[in-house]
Amino acid sequence: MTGLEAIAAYNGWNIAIVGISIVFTGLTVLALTIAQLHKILNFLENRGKVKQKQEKDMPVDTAGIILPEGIQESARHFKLLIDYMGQPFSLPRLLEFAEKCGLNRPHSALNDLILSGAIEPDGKGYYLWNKKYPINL
Amino acid sequence: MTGLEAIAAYNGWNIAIVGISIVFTGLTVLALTIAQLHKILNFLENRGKVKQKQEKDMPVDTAGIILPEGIQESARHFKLLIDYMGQPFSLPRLLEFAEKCGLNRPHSALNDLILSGAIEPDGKGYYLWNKKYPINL
Amino acid sequence: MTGLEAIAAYNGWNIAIVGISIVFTGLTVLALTIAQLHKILNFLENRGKVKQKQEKDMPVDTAGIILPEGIQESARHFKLLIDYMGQPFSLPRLLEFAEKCGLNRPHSALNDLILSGAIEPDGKGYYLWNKKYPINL
Amino acid sequence: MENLLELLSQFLANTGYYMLDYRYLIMIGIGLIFVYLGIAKEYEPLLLVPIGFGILMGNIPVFKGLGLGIYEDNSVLHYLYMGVTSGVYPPLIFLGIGAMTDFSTMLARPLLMLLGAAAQMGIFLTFLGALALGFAPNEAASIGIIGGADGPTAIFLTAQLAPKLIGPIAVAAYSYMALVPVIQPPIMKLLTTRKERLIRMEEPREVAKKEKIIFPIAGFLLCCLLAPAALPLLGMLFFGNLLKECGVTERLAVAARNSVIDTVTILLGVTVGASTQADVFLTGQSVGIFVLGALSFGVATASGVIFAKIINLFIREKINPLLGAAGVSAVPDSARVVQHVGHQEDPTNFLLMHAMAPNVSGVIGSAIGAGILWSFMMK
Amino acid sequence: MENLLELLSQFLANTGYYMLDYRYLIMIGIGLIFVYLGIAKEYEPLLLVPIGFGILMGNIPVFKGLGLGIYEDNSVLHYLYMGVTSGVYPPLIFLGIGAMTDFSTMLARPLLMLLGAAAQMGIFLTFLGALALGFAPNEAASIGIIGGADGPTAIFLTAQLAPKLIGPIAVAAYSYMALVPVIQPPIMKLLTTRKERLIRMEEPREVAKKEKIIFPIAGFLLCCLLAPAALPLLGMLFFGNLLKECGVTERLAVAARNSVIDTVTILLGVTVGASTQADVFLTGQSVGIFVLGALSFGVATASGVIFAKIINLFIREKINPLLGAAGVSAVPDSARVVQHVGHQEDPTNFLLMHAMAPNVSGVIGSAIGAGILWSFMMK
Amino acid sequence: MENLLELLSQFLANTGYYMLDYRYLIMIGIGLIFVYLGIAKEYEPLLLVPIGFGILMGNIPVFKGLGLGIYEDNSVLHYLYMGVTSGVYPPLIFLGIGAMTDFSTMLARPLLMLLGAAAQMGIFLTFLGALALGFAPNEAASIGIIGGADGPTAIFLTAQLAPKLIGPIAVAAYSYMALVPVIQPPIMKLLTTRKERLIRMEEPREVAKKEKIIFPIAGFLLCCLLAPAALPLLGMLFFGNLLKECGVTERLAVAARNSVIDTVTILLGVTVGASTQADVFLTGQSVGIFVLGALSFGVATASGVIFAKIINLFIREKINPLLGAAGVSAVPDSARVVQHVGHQEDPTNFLLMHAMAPNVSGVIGSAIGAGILWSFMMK
Ligand code: NA
Ligand code: NA
Ligand code: NA
Repeated sequence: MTGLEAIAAYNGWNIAIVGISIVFTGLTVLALTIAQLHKILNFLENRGKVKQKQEKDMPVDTAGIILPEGIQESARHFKLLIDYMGQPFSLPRLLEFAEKCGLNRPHSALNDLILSGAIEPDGKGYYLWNKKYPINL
Repeated sequence: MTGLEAIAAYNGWNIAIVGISIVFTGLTVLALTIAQLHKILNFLENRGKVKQKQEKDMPVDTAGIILPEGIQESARHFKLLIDYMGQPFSLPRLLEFAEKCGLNRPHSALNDLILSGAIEPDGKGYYLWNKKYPINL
Repeated sequence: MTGLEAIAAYNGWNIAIVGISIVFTGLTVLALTIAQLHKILNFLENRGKVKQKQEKDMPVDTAGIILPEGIQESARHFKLLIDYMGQPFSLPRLLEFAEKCGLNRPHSALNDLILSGAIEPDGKGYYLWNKKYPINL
Repeated sequence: MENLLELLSQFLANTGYYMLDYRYLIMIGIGLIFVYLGIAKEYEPLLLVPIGFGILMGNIPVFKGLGLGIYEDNSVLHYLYMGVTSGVYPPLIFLGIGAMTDFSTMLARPLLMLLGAAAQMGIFLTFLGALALGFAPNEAASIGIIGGADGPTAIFLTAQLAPKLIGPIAVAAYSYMALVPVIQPPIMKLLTTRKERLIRMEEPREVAKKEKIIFPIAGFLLCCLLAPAALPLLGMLFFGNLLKECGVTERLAVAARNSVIDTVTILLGVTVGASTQADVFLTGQSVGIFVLGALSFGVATASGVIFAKIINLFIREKINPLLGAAGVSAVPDSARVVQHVGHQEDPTNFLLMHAMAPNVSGVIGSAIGAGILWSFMMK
Repeated sequence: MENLLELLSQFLANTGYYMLDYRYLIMIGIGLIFVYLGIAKEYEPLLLVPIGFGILMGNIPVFKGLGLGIYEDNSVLHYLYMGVTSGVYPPLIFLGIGAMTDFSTMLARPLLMLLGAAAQMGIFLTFLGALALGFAPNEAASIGIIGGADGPTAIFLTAQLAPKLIGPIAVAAYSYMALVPVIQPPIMKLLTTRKERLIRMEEPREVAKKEKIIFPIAGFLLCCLLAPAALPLLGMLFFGNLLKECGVTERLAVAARNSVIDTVTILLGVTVGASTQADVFLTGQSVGIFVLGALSFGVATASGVIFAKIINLFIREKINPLLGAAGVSAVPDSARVVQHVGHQEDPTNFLLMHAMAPNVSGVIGSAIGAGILWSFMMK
Repeated sequence: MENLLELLSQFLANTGYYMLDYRYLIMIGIGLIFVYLGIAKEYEPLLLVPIGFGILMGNIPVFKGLGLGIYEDNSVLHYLYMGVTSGVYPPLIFLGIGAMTDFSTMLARPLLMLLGAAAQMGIFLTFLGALALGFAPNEAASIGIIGGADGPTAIFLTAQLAPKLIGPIAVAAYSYMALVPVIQPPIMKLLTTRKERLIRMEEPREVAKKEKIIFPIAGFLLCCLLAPAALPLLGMLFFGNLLKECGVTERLAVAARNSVIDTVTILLGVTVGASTQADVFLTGQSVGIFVLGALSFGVATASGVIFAKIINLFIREKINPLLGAAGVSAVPDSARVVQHVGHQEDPTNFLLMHAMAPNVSGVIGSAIGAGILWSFMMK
């Protein structure tokens, strides 16, 4: 069987019409959702920004505390690793990294950094680099 | 069954002789083909070189055009990426790269480079770095 | 069946007791072995150190021979690769690397280094960098 | 001595040289053309080179019984081909594509997604054409999907519906995808005026990280609830994209878009190529498939462009209708073609980024299309 | 025209939207929670994101027959799930874990290994609890292993003993592993005095390269001769570690801890997630499993801490009993929790490195435990 | 209480310690030697370490029924071993080898390829020897291929012809490959004069990029049309090389020569090692195989060297006959040995690069040899 006859016999026209309609429906619904999503997120974010702004207005106590000389070097190394891993980071992963990279005595170096406050817990089990210690890499 | 008797019974001698002969045949044919291939390619290339030489004799209009200051920086970045990808390169891949590498506003920077002629279409849908713009990286 | 009855019926108490005992046995045996291992290795190493020390006492004939100018550059390149591969290294692997890294004429450069003695066979088919040629990278 | 000659002649009778006939030579020629196009012309080299070499591997004439041919049960090629026939390779490729695709431009201007829907007309019209040429419905559906211009989708659907046609359909699909720079421009120019081709698009807005994270989840739920049969492909596509965008699973995304997709691309390419064994491939059906394939790319391109012009009737900030051609997917080649054609009219008009929106939505569209056809054929 | 509407309504009746019922919605909700916890809270993201998305994929309601659901013979998900049911994925993950784990701190102070043994009490008490709740012995053993706090081990044993429970057990195990920072601290504080929590540990000695090389070989022989059923897991763990430490197979170790483990993690996560299809997952059994799972983590933590205190009765240089909590494995989260709790009492006390010793020995301990349970159940 | 002791004694009776007998101890000893040679001596560590550890894993005595042993149907090792028995792993390794091999020196001086052919004499003479020792023809063919000095080829052919012998043949092949620096030098010195060993080779010409691209295609067609049974191995080898050389599929070549080959090397090594389970391995046959294997390496080396001397009778610019020894493949160890022996005579003679030519052609030669033997055995 060939030609229009075959198309009709196998319900071709209907399949094609229903098919393309569904493709359009699917992508249209997706497009509308995305457009709405954007607006909703914008709305939520604007509310968030107001809050953030208020926080930003608070004075930052001191910019650029200077680290004790002995750990300047290792601070620089660790900062590099942390930038690579992203923040907040987990200590064990940082140590693993540090060891892999062959840093000198990573354990105690890290200890120093925590003691000196350059690395701070974020309160949820992770750690952050204290922004008061700007390290120029 | 063991010994010469076994070898004879299983047609060993013939298999061994035919076998090693075919190995030799195979590698000999391959060796001859390679040797010929070299000559053929050399012949074709020499013809090509004559043409190229003629082209080379044409004066190159100017070596080292200077890019507008504003895009020097991004030119350097893109040149790096392009060297990495090899030429000719495809624009979408370059943009993808640029974004991944965190370049500033890759879209419009690339636009500038195309406008200024630093990146040129090769006529087949790909692009080339215009050699008149030597970037020292 | 539930409750203590089920536990008894399926021999639960015994399984639990035997189970946890074996876990403890396993890790205890492992812990003891590790502790012994450390001592044994320490003992062997101390014996080794005595020997090494004797060797160390022998005078090193000259520190820092200067390489002919022409191969200084390639020596630096190869040293980099060697440090990366670890010593002793195999020549084919080094050449492969060198080629991949796009070094200039790696074959003859390596030849020069061997001739000049900067790279020495270790007597077992592998090669070492002669420590008399300190390369500052 | 007699024995020796007998053994030798027996061996020679089993060499490929002896068994070679014109059909194998044709196929080896096709394989060489694929390899040539991939290497010298750089047309989709990551696909044409493996498929081309696979065609060579599948068309060395071999004696049956050892387990060498791809259609013999215990051959290595057969085992590797199982990833195709079981449908496993294409979703893994989609996983990798998801992990390397940036949907930003699409998210920035969702309207352009409709162009990716329109271009799927090619699928359904080709399906009708294949029915008209006398193909059975399941075969017709597989042929139609060539119009989706998406290799893994075509292979996936064909493996489900008409496994015997995997070779010709895959070869047709990849051939035309490679030829996109040849097929599309004349159609695009024919259907647009110079003025239309000069339309400039606004720079897309920046898309927030959160949008990018939520998109693959929402997109997955919406699409797969509508067309569940698209789940293996779209599920993996959106999953890969989530791994990429969420920011905390970078190492998984790296694996997906490197070792996974590259390994599967090698295996899929070489086995799909090898499945074109001359006796299976050189049939009248294959000719029909190639004719319909060319048609489908043409129809898809035209549909995209025309639909863009229709949209323009209703909106104020006009869309450059060339973008419609990017809806056929063939990522990123058809987007590149759009850029190229637009560039010819106005060297300062930069359409590429905008073309990525219909381009990637075309991938989603053809996966949905494949799902629909699959479910209709199984009734 | 009638026909058209019929086809359309037939299609609609097969969409996920139509077939969706409350059970699927619950599961989709759970999937979204997993994804949320993984991304926003960064709780074990490498596992929660794939499993969460897998839950979504497994709970799009699909019509039977096409081969879409994970429990249909010829579906893509089914093929990928074979790596779970055959038990192949977990050992490959252990290969990668071995190739990334540094056993130094454990080698430096082998005494701490016993804490990793003590925490396995959780396994066996939970086993008893499950029996008491009316689970069959093979199911009870699989539930018990949740207390091992080790995902691949739990999945491996369950695949061998009670394949139907893979979904709930895996979800329970990973949920509680993600919740380790919530579950453990109160128990740890309850069972220790402030003075104990302030105990400082000596810096561990340096471990020689040779020790690190010999350890995986000796460890393998000792553990697997004792509990041969732990061979698939421990064999691969120690093998991976040997590749890492021996210094001459670096490229194999790199492959094991990158492409192998990442690829398998993706596939394991997504298929284990998809195996939670609502009709299989939402049962009374699952509730029991979750209750017992919470219990097992509590028991394991308590056992570790108490055992540390018992050891302290016999030795002069006291161990900080918080370290006992790290014995439940859940690498490296429970070690992190120990550091965190210790840090709260004394910000200059740095317990993390010390906690790694019971942490990794806990992995070995639970693999041995799994081997023992397996062999007891097959009698 | 009685019950408890019973359970305990039952468990103890199933430990490896209890079931250990002298055969397992021998095998564990062999495994430790392999690991030692790999790590301490750096003899082919990428192979000896995985195989050695695999021998350990295969020779922990286990009780039947759980599915632990490699020869039990549902064990993890069995599933991973399928890549060996199906013949899939070796071609994948060849894919990676192709993607890392540089055929330049061979292309520069094709004459040296004949040395790679000559060294394959070892295969066929060993085949005769094995027949004479009473092995069946299919076994004899598998043993012969040890003389090819190419691990994957030997494993591939043995899996097709005599799967039971995979363990001993693989162990023999890799043992002797590791011992190449011990076996070859005396033979090389015995068969050459000092004058011959001092011959210097000309620097090879530079090879054009096009030659390198065309070579894998032409080489594939020529070799596989001649010996179709070599297709799985040579097809993948040349395919990998094309991916490497063509310049436009770099990411596929990277995948082939990194994650693919490394992953497969791990799995092949460990399962081939484990297949040496004591009861299967410690037989009279294995002794015969080891004797014949040593013989075959000797014959192969001698054939290569002598053939080089024969060639020298006909050409003006003499070949250094040491190069003949590199024809046994064992890439790159035998090439290194040539360099080493040449270097001993004249520290300024640098033969390594030249030795790579017969070395890589030896790989092609032994794959052809394997194809021939395979097709002869299936008659
Ligand atoms: Na499409
Ligand atoms: Na544990
Ligand atoms: Na060989």
